[in-house]
This record gives sequence, structure tokens and C-alpha cells, in this order.
Amino acid sequence: MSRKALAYAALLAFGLAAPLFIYPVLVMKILCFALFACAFNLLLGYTGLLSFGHAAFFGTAAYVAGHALKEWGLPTELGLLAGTAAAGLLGWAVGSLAIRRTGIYFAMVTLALAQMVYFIFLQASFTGGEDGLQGVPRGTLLGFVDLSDDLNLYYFVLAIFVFAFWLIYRTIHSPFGQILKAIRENEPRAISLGYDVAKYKLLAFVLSATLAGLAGATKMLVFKFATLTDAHWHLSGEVVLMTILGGMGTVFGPVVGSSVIVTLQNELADKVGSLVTVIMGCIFVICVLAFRRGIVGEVAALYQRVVGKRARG
Amino acid sequence: MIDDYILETDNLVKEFKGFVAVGGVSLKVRRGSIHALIGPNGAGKTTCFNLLTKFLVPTRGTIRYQGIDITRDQPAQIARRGIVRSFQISAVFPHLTVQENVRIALQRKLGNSFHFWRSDRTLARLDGRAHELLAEVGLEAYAQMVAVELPYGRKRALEIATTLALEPELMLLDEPTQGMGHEDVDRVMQLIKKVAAKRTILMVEHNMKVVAGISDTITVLARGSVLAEGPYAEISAHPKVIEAYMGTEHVD
Amino acid sequence: MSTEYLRISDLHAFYGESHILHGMDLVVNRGECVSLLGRNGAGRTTTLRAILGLTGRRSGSIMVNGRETIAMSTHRIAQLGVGYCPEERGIYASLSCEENLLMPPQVGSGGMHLDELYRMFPNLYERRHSQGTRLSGGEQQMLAMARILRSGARLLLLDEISEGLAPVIVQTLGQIIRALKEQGYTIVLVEQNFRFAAPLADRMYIVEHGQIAEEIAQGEIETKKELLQKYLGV
Amino acid sequence: QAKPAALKLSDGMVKIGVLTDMSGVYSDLGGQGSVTAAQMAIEDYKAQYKPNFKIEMVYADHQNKADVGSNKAREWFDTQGVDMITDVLNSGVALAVAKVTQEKKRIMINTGAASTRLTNEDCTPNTVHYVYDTYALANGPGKAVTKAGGDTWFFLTADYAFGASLEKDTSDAVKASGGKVLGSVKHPLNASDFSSFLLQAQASKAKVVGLANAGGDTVNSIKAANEFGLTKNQRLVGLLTTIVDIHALGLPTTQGMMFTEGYYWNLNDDTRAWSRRFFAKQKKMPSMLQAGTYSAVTTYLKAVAAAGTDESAAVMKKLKELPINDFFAKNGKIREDGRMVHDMYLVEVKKPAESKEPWDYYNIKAVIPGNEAYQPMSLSRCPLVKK
Amino acid sequence: MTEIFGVPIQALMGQLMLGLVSGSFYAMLSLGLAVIFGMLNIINFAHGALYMMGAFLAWMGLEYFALGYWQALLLAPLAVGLFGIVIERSMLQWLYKLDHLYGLLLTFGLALVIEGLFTNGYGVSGQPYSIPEELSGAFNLGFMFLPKYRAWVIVASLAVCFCTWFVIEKTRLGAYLRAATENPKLTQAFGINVPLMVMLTYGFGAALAGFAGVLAAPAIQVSPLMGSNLIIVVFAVVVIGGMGSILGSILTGLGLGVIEGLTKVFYPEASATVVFVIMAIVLMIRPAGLFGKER
Ligand SMILES: Nc1ncnc2c1ncn2[C@@H]1O[C@H](COP(=O)(O)OP(=O)(O)OP(=O)(O)O)[C@@H](O)[C@H]1O
Ligand SMILES: Nc1ncnc2c1ncn2[C@@H]1O[C@H](COP(=O)(O)OP(=O)(O)OP(=O)(O)O)[C@@H](O)[C@H]1O
Ligand SMILES: [Mg+2]
Ligand SMILES: [Mg+2]
Repeated sequence: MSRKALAYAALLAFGLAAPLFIYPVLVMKILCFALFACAFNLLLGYTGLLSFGHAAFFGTAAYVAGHALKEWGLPTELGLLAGTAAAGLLGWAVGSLAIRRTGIYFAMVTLALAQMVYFIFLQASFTGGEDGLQGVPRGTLLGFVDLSDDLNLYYFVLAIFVFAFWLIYRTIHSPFGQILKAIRENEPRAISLGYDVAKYKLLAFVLSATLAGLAGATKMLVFKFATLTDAHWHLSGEVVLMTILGGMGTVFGPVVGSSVIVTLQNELADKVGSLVTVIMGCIFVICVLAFRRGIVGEVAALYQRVVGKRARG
Repeated sequence: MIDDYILETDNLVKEFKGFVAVGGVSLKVRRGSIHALIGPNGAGKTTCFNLLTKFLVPTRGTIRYQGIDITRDQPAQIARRGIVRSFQISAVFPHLTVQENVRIALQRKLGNSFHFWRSDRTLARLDGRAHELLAEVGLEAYAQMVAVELPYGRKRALEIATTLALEPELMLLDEPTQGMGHEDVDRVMQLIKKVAAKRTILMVEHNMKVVAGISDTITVLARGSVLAEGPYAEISAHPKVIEAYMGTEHVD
Repeated sequence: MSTEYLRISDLHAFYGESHILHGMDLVVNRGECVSLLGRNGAGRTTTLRAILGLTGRRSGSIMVNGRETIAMSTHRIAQLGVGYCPEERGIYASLSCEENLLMPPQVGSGGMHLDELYRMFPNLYERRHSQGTRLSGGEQQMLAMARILRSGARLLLLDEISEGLAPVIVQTLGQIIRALKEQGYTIVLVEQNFRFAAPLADRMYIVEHGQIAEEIAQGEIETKKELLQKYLGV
Repeated sequence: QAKPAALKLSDGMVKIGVLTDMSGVYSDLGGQGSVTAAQMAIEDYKAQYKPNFKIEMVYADHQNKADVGSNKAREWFDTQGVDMITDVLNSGVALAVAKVTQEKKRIMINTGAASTRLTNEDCTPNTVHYVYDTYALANGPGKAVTKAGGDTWFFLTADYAFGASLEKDTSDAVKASGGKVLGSVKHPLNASDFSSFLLQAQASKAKVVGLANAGGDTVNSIKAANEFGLTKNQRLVGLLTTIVDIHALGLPTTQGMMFTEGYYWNLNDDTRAWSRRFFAKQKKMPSMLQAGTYSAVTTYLKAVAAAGTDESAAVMKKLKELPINDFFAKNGKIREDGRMVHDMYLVEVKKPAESKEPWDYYNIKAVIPGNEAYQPMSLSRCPLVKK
Repeated sequence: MTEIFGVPIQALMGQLMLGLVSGSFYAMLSLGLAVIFGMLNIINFAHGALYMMGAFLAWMGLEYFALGYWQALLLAPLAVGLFGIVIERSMLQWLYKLDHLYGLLLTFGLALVIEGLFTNGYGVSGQPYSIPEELSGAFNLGFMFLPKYRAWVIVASLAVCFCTWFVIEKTRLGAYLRAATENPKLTQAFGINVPLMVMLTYGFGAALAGFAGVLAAPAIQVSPLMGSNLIIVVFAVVVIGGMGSILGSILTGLGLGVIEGLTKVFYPEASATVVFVIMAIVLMIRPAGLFGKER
């Protein structure tokens, strides 16, 4: 128990110290995507629903938050909230439709609806089309912390991440989380016990969309812009990859997965040029064929085996 | 007195593309009894069950439960009213522990099932009741086992415990002893009898031993309508029932 | 020609990691009806599935009509003339009742004719255009049985065929099995229903923990009553 | 050119970053070709001027993602000491990188992006927009074709900001030259099938059909236009068409099309000489972006040498002073708003029979002088421009 | 002249024809998806990439081996089919026991790899492929100028779709297929070589995509990304149709092509999204899709 607490403390300490030796913008980017993947994992790993359209929420929040900060001049906190809320609303709309189907159909429906959202962003005037919404001011936190300083912003982003991470952890280990687990295990049985399964799935979907939105809005704040790539289906695919690579249904899997992918993308950009999609694709294939448990899952399994052996031997 | 009957159907009809699977069944289930529904294959028993639990929508007719018309209710709503069915295939949450299985059912009444911000430790207070229920079906020793590891008969028991957790007034059992060995059949029979003490049970069953052993009233369906109704002694002597269903081999 | 039609020796079978059959040994002679009895989970179904290679890993030896099949793939085994009526019936939802009947390809000569089967199971004739899984539980059971009689298989592996059937139908089924025996079919009957199996079987094996615990010949039922009591509770 | 004794360099060298799309939709326009061009420019500069400072180059793929691009730029500025970034095609990426460049006080000489926003609303003191923009592409044919008798127009417009601005700029030019716009149809981005839209264009009976789209969309609309026999009675005008598209489609399909180019390899001996060298390395003739990248890098290095430092304000001042005259640009000048103004060419695609060698694709119909081709300063929306 | 909502009826007929053409592609692709899904329980995300491969192989055949359109129409689908078989044998066959989602993910990865490799080799701006001599020119239908090639696309794809439907729904082989689709193990226990059928099915589905690709090559630019956007629309088509029946996927494909075509006339801005909007509406009214079986 306390060992777990210790581990969390160590991680937090690492998070606090990270910008001193790693390029802070990169760490912020990783944090945003980690949050995104964690939110996604809440749906895939703990509810068993594979959404292939999560970029829609990420992108929506980015655009709305960006618009709120730039055009309406809202304070930073409110801008982020506005974006997050918009993603939640969209999540509710998409979710109500998508949960009518399950399994692969669910994946296809979310993908298709997200594509529709993408087209809307492409055509709408407030998004700046292909050019994107650029030059959003970061503003100040609570009116006095200047967020244009990368380090200040870093701790703000870290705080957001820790809060959201805690919320996800809480959700998984809550009465609600128990019901989600039951639904994933045996849906007809859950219905016959009197649970309105659709409502639970919808709430899980909305939660996941909202947090994905928070990630999108935060990312927008870090980079000061929102563009179509934030809502493109490639991103939806990437977040699936991050989650699976790290280990779906594990608390830390998405964090690890997103760190690896973001770092890889950053590094590969110079070295392999156009082969970067091929490499991403290969990682996908290898994960599915050989490491379905993901990095964290495999490590945990290995640990179990070692500990088990020691206990036995 | 209306309260005598917990469940009444009036002229219930279900057609599948012109084929009448259930054709005007009026069924009255007395409160506190064990009521068996038997009949030849394809008579419409399962279909009847599906109508009662809203897995199918009746073509015509009404269903009244406790005097209330529930013909248009949704499946989950039916469960909340206190009508719970068991499945022919075993229905447990395979990777949850036996105790968690029961707790899922208990949790609903707590009313915090949507509270995603609460810790699941708030569920601990249900453990006591869960153990009581498990004890009732003889599973207390297995509480921490994962359900998937239970032997078949025990899974059935767990399923019944889970169902009991909902404190159903009316339990619908579809062939509860199908595919069970003799010992298990006896165990489940005793179990049904035990839990029937405080509630009503409506079951479909082909095993005459069970039907003869525990049911108070038997309704025989044939070709979608009621052929006969009454206690076992009466039914088993009914010539039409013998011809259509029981055949010459008798259970003594 | 040997009279031995199926010989299983030291058969081990697994589902993933779990070891289910621990060295089964049994013999079924041509034209014989042999019944496997046992408690739930004893491994009777698994035995039938292992014969067809439907379990996970398996080892030992299974001779069907003089051919070693342990390394064969499922469809090759079936083509030797093995018909399987599974416990869960396995009716195809995407095929109509009649298509279900016609689906299994010919694996031997002398299979029954469609008309013959419909005479045997009038319910099926009535519902022949209905979608397979829309049949009632019992009708599906009949269909599963009828299906393999058409394919010309000479070795029938029947898993709990009396389950879920009205007593009258069970009686008819008993007559059918007798008729099949007369026609020289070799039958392995897995049954829970002792009353049904006892009069039909030439020999009975009692399966316990994935092994044969006891063999009882038809004539010994009376003398071995307490054995049956011990293993089966009858 | 006078050589100052020693240059004041931030980190002992001049470092140039080529940030381009190496794998996506625009990789044939810029991509590896741009990297090669920049490399050539540096080598040529070293060979010709024997500079006493070190020149290095890095490049990266921005994958057409603004975040990847701006992150890379930021990292280059922060950790690698990059002084100037070039290419940066894709307007979204370019706008994001412009912001970073300004924040970090370096220079971006953009040779790849089309958006006029780079020198209008979003202009910065650190941006130079070098090769072309949508205004120049739209304006040229709009005026010239209308004057040549193509006075009724119909547009096929990609339904997003970029398409709309191309259509608007062209319509303005058409109207200003006395032509008439009969209508337009908006098609979704990356629509694979254009037949339906073409049928509508055909039904309009306009003399000229303007393609306010880019890349694959342009190519597919040209292809369909050919198939449906539209080119028999109507003239196609591409508003963002490049030699890459013509090469992809082939002359039989594209003959007779008109559009504006910022560069053509077969223009004169200078262009031919340079382009053949490029071809030897790249196996393709250069696009205007690639040629422009060479020119931009050379110009930048000259400005650094002239300023005696790589400090951006000083270099920028020199950039805006020095006239640009090389194989790429005649009478080139970088304006106050960052716009590099140079002559553009209205071209018509040759008939297959006219083409004498591979890549011999264009007849030059007109040279549009820089000050006519580009948006006049009087219309500038750039806050830096004092009015 | 008659008009409907201000659009001359002749123009409308023309647009209907064109809708049928794009519907033909939807039909072929969603048919392939349905066949593969039926047998392997896998949504083949790589379908778009296979379609692109078909087109590219046709182009490469012409470029490197001087193979004409007609040869390509035969050989390219074969090659794509073989490629599909290789994929099935080397990767997909390990996934059948797992959740269907893994199939989707694996094929998604494959699509990235295939598209990435082609992009790397050939760039994205695309390659030209001209219409074969025999099919160039056009029919004058009175109300429109219908290029012969488009007419051929409709004919060819309808023929292919019809044959597939016939084989699956009306023949013995089809009955085996449907049986194996539902319960592969049991079907094998009846003596049918199911693994072989699975392999061939994936090969066939891939070949169907390849065939569509070759058909598309002369009509649009052959580019590595030509399949990736199309496939999402086809997914929506599949959701609308519901994978209940072969006929269903064909009819839905054609129908949506026509609807999309009409949108291009009346409200072109919505033509990219109309299929998705229809999908949303269908989901609200009939969650299982138009031809899907409620379950
Ligand atoms: N969804 C359906 N569509 C068409 N016919 C159906 C459907 N469901 C059931 N039937 C038909 O209705 C009749 C009654 O079926 P039902 O399942 O209720 O029988 P049952 O009494 O439960 O029989 P059994 O004891 O064999 O399970 C059968 O003939 C069956 O074929
Ligand atoms: N697919 C499977 N995976 C893992 N274990 C299995 C599987 N199927 C059966 N088992 C296990 O194998 C054992 C033997 O099962 P089997 O079905 O052969 O029993 P049986 O004697 O036929 O009993 P029953 O009366 O339940 O049909 C049981 O413990 C069962 O839990
Ligand atoms: Mg039934
Ligand atoms: Mg069994």
C-alpha cells in the first residue's frame, strides 16, 4: 500500500523536476497527450468501447478554447473550461448515437462522426480552415501568473494533468467503475440486474470525451494554436496506438505509451523523413501481434512471474 | 381478490411474421407459489418468458404485475419492479469475484452507481449482506474466488444468489436444471424450494422430477395456447397432456 | 475387418493452460452404442471434442476405423465419417432450417434422405423455412440430430441429445437410436439422463476427472448399482 | 563583395533549418527537393564566396502538423542555434512557425506556404514570404485571361478558407478587368470524384472554369474535365497549379490550361543551367518552391555577410535593402511587410506535339511584373506597415 | 424545360448517373468489407490501402511491364488477392480467437504501413493512368454526355457484385461460407476445410478492393492516399446498411452514391458530410442499420 504511495510520490517528484533537464515544451506536449490517452483508456480499457474518433473531442476543445481566448478575450481558466465543456457536449451528442451499437460498429460510428466533425471544422470560418486558429494568447493564471513563461506554464499543465489523472483513477475505482466493469464482463446480465446500461456507457463516454477535451484545450494553450490535425482521424488512430502500446486497462499504460510515441515522432522527424508513418504502422502491427498487453502490461506480467517464482522457490 | 395473483396475462399473443408462437395465453400466477410452465418443444414457453421480461414485445394482449399494467415497460424497468429472470446459459460476471458478483446486484439500491468521484470503499458496507446471500446458497466458502473458476452447478447457485440480491418478488427461471447432473439437480431443486419461501417463482422445465417435486401449479402449453392447468397429479393424468407431452413413461 | 471402430488410448487434452483429459482409454466396436456418463465437468464433452480435434492441445492416440487421427486437422477427421451433434446444438442462424439440414457435406454413403428425416421429425418439416436459431430449444435439438444423419457419417458422437426435449420426444429419440444401431451405426452417447441412456447402451463408461473410472456392460447395471450411486447419484 | 574581418555570430556559425513536408501531400513540391536545393545553395555559396564563417544545415519533416512543425522550430532555436528556417510549406505550419520565430527573434524565409496572411494579419518583423502567394496566383490569370477574351468565369472551389480566398481574389481581378463571374460550386476537400461538379461547370456555359483548389483536388478536377469533354469548349485555369501537377497528369490531359508560376526551369539559360544541375541530383525538374529555396538561402547568406552578424534584426534590415537578382528572381525586392516581390509568369500548357523534351511543358504567355503580381502595399493589412 | 427545385431535370438525370458511378465504388468496397467481416469477423481497415494498391499495380504494370488496362484488370486484383492471402496467413490468422477489435487495429496499422511505403516510393501527388482506347469517348444520352468509361464502371461493378451475391446466397459454396462465418469450428467438424475458406475469403475481399482500384485508376489520380479517406465513407455506408446481408451492402452502396450525387447539386457544401448525417439519422431510427439484423 505505502509502496504504491511511494511510487506515486517519486513520479510526482520526477514531474516537478523534469523541466530542469528535459526540454519543457516537449514534456508539456507529452503530458497533454498522456492525458488524452488516459481519457481514452477510460473508455477502451475500462468500459471496453473502442472509439476511433476521439480526436474530434480533442480538436473541438482546442478550437473552442482558442476561440474563447483569442476572440472573446476570456481569462485563461475560463477559456480552458469552455473548450472542455464543448468537448463534453459533443461527447454527449456523439455518445448518444454511438452507444446504440457495440464492438466494431461502435468504432466505425465514432470514426465516421468524427470525420463529420472534421469536415465541419474544415469549412467553418472560425477555425481558419487549413491555416488553423493561430496566435492564441496564453494569458495569465488567476490574473497574476504569467503563462507566456514556459516554466510557469509547465507547472500549470502539470497541475492539470495530475488533477485529471486523479479523477480518472478515482472513476475507475468508484461505485460507477464497478458497474462499468460488470457491463464489460456481461452486458445482458447487467441489464437483467436492472442497470440501464446505456446510461452508464454514455456517462463513461462523456467523461472520457470531456477529459480528452481538457487535453486538447491544454495542448492548444501550450502551442498557442489549434489546427485541423488536432481533429484528424490520424490523431484518433495515434491515441489508440499510445494506449495499446503502453497497455490498455492499466493506469500508467497510456502515459508510457504517449511518452514513447511523442518522443519517437519528435526524434524520427529528422532521421527517417517520410518513413515515419511506416514506423508507426509497424509499431501498431507488432503491438497487436506480439505485445497485446502493452509495455506496462508486459512489465507487470513479468514482475508477477518473477515474484511468483520467488514465492514458490 | 386481485392481490391473490402477482402476475396476470390477458390473452397474450406473439406472432413472428405470421407464425403464431404464443396465441392468446391467459396466465395467472398466484403470489407465493411455484408455478411451472411445461409443454412440448416449440409450444411457446420461452417466447412467453421473453414477453414477460420484455425481451420481446407482445403483438397483442396485456401483462399485469401487482395489478399494474407493465406491457410497455423496458427490460431494465421490469427488473427494478422486482421481476428478475435467470438465463438458460450461465450468467455471471466471469472475472469478478463471487462476492463482487453479488455486490453488483446489491449496489443498485445504494443509489450511488453513477458516482464516479466516490471511492469504491463506500461499497464495503454491502459485504455483510453479500455474505448472507452467499451463505443462503452455500457459497460462502467461495466468496473470494473468481466466478469463472466455479464449477457449473455452483455458477448456477451464484446466479441465484445474485438474483436474490435484488430481492425479487417474482423470479422467472428458464430450465434451471438443464444440463445438470443428478446431484446438482437435487441441490438446485432444494435451493429453489428454499428461496421460494418468501417469493413467487415461475419456471420452465422439462425435467419432470423437478416439476413434480416442487411446483404447486403447472400450466401446460401446446401450440401457443394453454392445454391444461392444475397440480401435478391432475396434469399427469390428463389424457391430452400425456399424448402431447409426457408420453407413456411416468415419473412416480 | 476389425470390429474396433474407435480406439482412444492415453488421450490428454487441454484448453489453453488447463489440463482436462488425463489419459482417457476407451474402445467402441463397430455397430455398438457406448454411453459416457459422469458428473458435470467430468470431461465427457471434452472427449468428444478431442476426437474431432476441437480442443486445444491434445496428445495420445485416437484411431478411427483403423486410422490414426491425432495429428489430423478437424475437417480431415470428419471426412473419415464422423458425425458430431454438439451439446450447444450449433444451429446456424444465417441458414434456414432446411439449409441447416443440407449443410453438412457428404462424408460417407448411405446417409438418410431429407424426406425420411422430415418423417422422423415432423416439427422440422413444419418450420423448414424458418431461420435456424428461431426454432425453439427442442426443435433445434432435433435439427442438430437430424443434420448428421443425412451426411452419411457412420460414427455418431452425440452430446446430451435428450436435453431440453419433451418426454414424448425423448421416447421417440430412443427408438431412433435403436433403429440406427440396427442399421449398423456406431454411436457414442454422452448423457446426463441415465434413464434415457441405460436401456440404449451396450456398454457404459463412467468418466471422472478426465479419465475412465469404470466400465459397465449392459448386463451389469443391476449388479453395479452402488457404483452408479457413488459416481452419478442415481 | 566586401568581406568583414570577422562576423559576430551567436554560436560561431550560421545554421539553416529546412522544415518541410517530406511524407505528406506536399512532399513533391518541397520535401527532399527543397533540402537538396538548400544544400546546393550552401555549397555554391561556400565555393563562390569562400566565407570565413561556418555554415550548417539541418532539416526535418513537419508531417504537415502545426504542432510538430512549431515544436521542431522551437527546439531548433532553443537547443540547436538555428538562425533561419526556410521552406515551411503548408500555411498552417507556416503561421505557427512564424509565431515561434518572432518569439525567439530569428528569421523565417518562407518559400512554401501560400497564405497571404503571412504578410498581412499575421505578418511579423521576422518573416519573409519569398516565392508566391494566393494573391499572385489568383490575380495573374484573373486579369490576363479575362483580357484575352475569357470574360465569363465559373469556379470550382475547395470548400475551406484557402479555396474561398483564391476564388475571391480571382473574382475581383476578373471583375476589375471587365469580366463576369457566372457562379461557383464548392466541393469538399479531397473529393475524389469531381464529375458532378464539372457537370455543373459545364452547364454554366462559362468560357473559363477556374480551379480554386490545390494538389490532388486540382489534379482530379483536371482529369475529370478532360473525361467529360469540358476542355473542348471551355478553358481551364488553375489557380494553384504547379509543374508537379502537370508532370503527374501529363500533357494530353492538361494541354491548354493556364495558370501562374513563379519559376520555370526552361525559361532561359540561367534557369536551365541551374535546373539541370538540380535534375542531376533529384531526377526531377525543380518546382518553384525548390528553386525559391535555393535563392532564399543564397540571399540570406549574402545578407548575413553584409550585416556582419547573424542577429536577426540586422540581417532582416539587409535582406530588405539588397535587391535580388539571380536565376530565380529578376528585380526581386523584399518589402516592408516581408513580401518578396518578383516577376511571375502566366503560362499555358503545351500541346503534346509542341513539347520537345521531357519536362518541356509551358509556353510563357506573359511576364507579370512583381508590382502588378502581388497585392499592393496600399491594401496591406499588416500592422508593421506604416500608412 | 422542366425543373425540379430550380435544377433542370436533364442536369438532374446526369447527376443521378454520376451518383450511380460513385455508388458502384461504395458498393464494391462495402461488399468486400462485408464478405471479409462475415468470415473473419474483422473490419478490414486496410481495405482502402488494398484499393489503392490495385490502382497502383495497374499503373506500375503499364509503367514497368507495358501491361495494358485489360491485363491489369485481371492481374492486379489477383496480385492484391495474393497479397491479402499472405497477410491473412502471416498475421490475421493469429487474431481470430481474440476480440474483433484487434483485427481492426492490426489492419489499421497495415494500412499505415502500406500507404506509407507507397508514399515514400512514389510521393503523394499521384500518377496518371489514361483511359483505355476502347473506352474513351462518350455516349450522348440526350440529357448528358456520359463518358463510356463511367458507363463501363457501372456495368463492371454491378456484374461483380451480382456474381458475388449469387455465389454467397444461392450456391452450396455460399452455404458453407455462411455456416463457417457463424461457427467455424463446428463447420470444420462437419468436414469442411474452414481455414482454407477463410484464407480464400480474405484473398477474395482483397481482390475485390484491388479490382475497384483498377476501375478507379483511369477515373481519378492514382495516389497513395486515394483509399484512406474513401474508406471512412465506406465505413459509414456499412453502418447505414448494417452488415446483415450481401444484397444490403450492395444496395446501400449504390443508394448512398446517388444521394451523395444529388447533394452535390442541391447543396454541394454538405456533400462531404451527407453520408455521415444519414448515418446519424439511421442510427437513431434503426440502430442495426437498414439491412442489419437486430441482435
Ligand atoms: N424470433 C422468432 N421468429 C420466428 N419464430 C420463432 C421465433 N422465436 C420462436 N419462434 C417459434 O415459436 C415457437 C415457440 O418457440 P419457443 O422458443 O417459445 O418454444 P418453447 O416452448 O420454449 O420450446 P422448447 O421447450 O423446445 O424450448 C417455435 O416453433 C419457434 O420456432
Ligand atoms: N473452452 C473451455 N476452456 C476452458 N475450460 C473448459 C472449456 N470447456 C470446458 N472446460 C472445462 O473442462 C472441464 C470438462 O468439461 P466438459 O464440458 O468436458 O464436461 P462434461 O463432462 O461434458 O460436463 P457437462 O455436463 O457440464 O457438459 C470442465 O471443468 C470445464 O470447466
Ligand atoms: Mg425454450
Ligand atoms: Mg458436456
